[in-house]
Amino acid sequence: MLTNIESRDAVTLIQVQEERLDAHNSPELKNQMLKLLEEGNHRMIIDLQDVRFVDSSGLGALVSGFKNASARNGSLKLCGLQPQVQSMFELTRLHRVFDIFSDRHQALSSFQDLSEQT
Amino acid sequence: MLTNIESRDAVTLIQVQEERLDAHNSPELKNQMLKLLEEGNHRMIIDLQDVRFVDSSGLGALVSGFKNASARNGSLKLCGLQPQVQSMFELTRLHRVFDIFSDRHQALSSFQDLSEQT
Amino acid sequence: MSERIFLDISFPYETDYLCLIGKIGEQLAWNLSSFSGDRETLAYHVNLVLTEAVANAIEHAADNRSSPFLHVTIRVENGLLTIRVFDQGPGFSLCDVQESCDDTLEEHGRGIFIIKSLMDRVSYIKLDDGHVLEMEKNLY
Amino acid sequence: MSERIFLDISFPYETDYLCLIGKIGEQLAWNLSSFSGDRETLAYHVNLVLTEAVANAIEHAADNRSSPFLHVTIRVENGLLTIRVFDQGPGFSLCDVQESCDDTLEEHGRGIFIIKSLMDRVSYIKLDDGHVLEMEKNLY
Ligand SMILES: Nc1ncnc2c1ncn2[C@@H]1O[C@H](COP(=O)(O)OP(=O)(O)O)[C@@H](O)[C@H]1O
Ligand SMILES: Nc1ncnc2c1ncn2[C@@H]1O[C@H](COP(=O)(O)OP(=O)(O)O)[C@@H](O)[C@H]1O
Repeated sequence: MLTNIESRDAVTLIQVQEERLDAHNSPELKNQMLKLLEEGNHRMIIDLQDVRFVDSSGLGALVSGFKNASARNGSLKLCGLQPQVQSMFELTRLHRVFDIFSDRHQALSSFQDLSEQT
Repeated sequence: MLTNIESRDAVTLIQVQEERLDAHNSPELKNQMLKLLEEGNHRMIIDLQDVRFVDSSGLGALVSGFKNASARNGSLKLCGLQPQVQSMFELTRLHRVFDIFSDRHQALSSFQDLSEQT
Repeated sequence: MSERIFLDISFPYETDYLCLIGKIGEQLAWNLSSFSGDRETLAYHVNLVLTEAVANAIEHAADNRSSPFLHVTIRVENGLLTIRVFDQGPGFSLCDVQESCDDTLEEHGRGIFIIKSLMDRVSYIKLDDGHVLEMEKNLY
Repeated sequence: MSERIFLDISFPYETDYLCLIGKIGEQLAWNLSSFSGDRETLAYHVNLVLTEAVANAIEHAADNRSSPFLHVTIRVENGLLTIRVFDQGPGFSLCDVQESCDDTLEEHGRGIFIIKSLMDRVSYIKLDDGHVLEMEKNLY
């Protein structure tokens, strides 16, 4: 599982650098997210712009990250969904669960808006 | 067989707009070249920039065009060969038969140089 | 005449092969001249249902198997695309699997739902030496 | 452990299928993790030898056939890639085919030369019901 991990303004940005997110590599993404959460990174953005294919197990890994973040009063947001990937979220109704942004800048500024409010 | 045919300065430019030139479509290219020759177009450039794959039958079609043009005191030149296509010409030694140019401009000016000389 | 092609693929019970199997199906879909709909979407869907079905066979049916190879067939005939994934596991009932995904935060349980959503007919059939998940799609 | 995959493909004797068969082989080559060389070149070569061999079967062996389907297998095992193209034509001798292409202006006769150049071992074998062109490539 190739990922690029960056920190910006107390937000952790994980870019999944794989064409496919499937039962072969999604367990690793799940573990990476969990490890980052346990290290105290409670605000995460998963950038899926390089991902052209996601299966139910890839979706499951993201749900797992989402639940683990919420359990720690954090949050996990998504951005950069390719059209076919987006359609998987719609088919499984997960687009109503996740905050989904078109790109990382919009996802980042959604965290900043939040900071200003509080 | 998708081709785009243009005339420039008494030279006929045939751009093969197919990803593959194989036993399925090369007979058609062969016929197109022959028809153009019979209509009096004796100077031809085949632009292969869109072609990513060529088999022995595609090579054979080009050899056929080459021979038919030579038989009419014309000539057939090639341009735009992708690396893997170029390697097929080298493997079969056909790079020593054809005049091969990197792009259509160089192929066109080779015809002009010739006109100036005569 | 409509196209006909029959593909048989055997490979070990390992997720390393998911990508290849999915992509072979995708390639087939891209090259189906008889299909009148959106080819890119068909290619994605064929890749996906293959991936889901094979991943299920690896996860849920890799135990009491007699052969080290998983077996998949893809056939196109009379405008019908049929994908079969054979397994030698304990089997399950398609009817026991949920029919919708509404607002669930489960990590699992979306594979069969996706397959049923994207294919026109799905059956899980008992054979002498195991089961087969059969998925059909009308091409026109 | 090295990868193993077995592919069987059957399809009508028509050049419409060349592209698909070639691309399935190409896809396989792209996904061979055991191959240490240049994957793009391997993918091209597998596509090419499949295309050449299948085109030959369609052109030279489509007459006295008993089945309407051409049969191709692609296998990877123990670091060896084996491609087999079965035909039910009159057959031919590999030795009668020229070994080089030097400065020839022939339109035909480069297919077998290309196959021999790109693969490590090529044999044409008589079977009960026809022949098989067997092409092998060492992956490491
Ligand atoms: N090939 C199979 N053999 C046995 N059980 C299976 C098989 N495929 C699916 N199942 C059962 O159906 C359930 C639902 O499958 P699926 O929707 O793909 O979700 P998941 O695999 O993520 O649990 C599985 O949890 C499993 O119990
Ligand atoms: N499957 C086959 N069955 C019968 N003859 C074949 C077969 N493949 C090749 N040949 C013979 O070998 C010759 C050389 O084949 P090849 O190098 O591919 O050139 P081409 O097919 O362009 O003539 C063919 O002309 C044909 O006589």
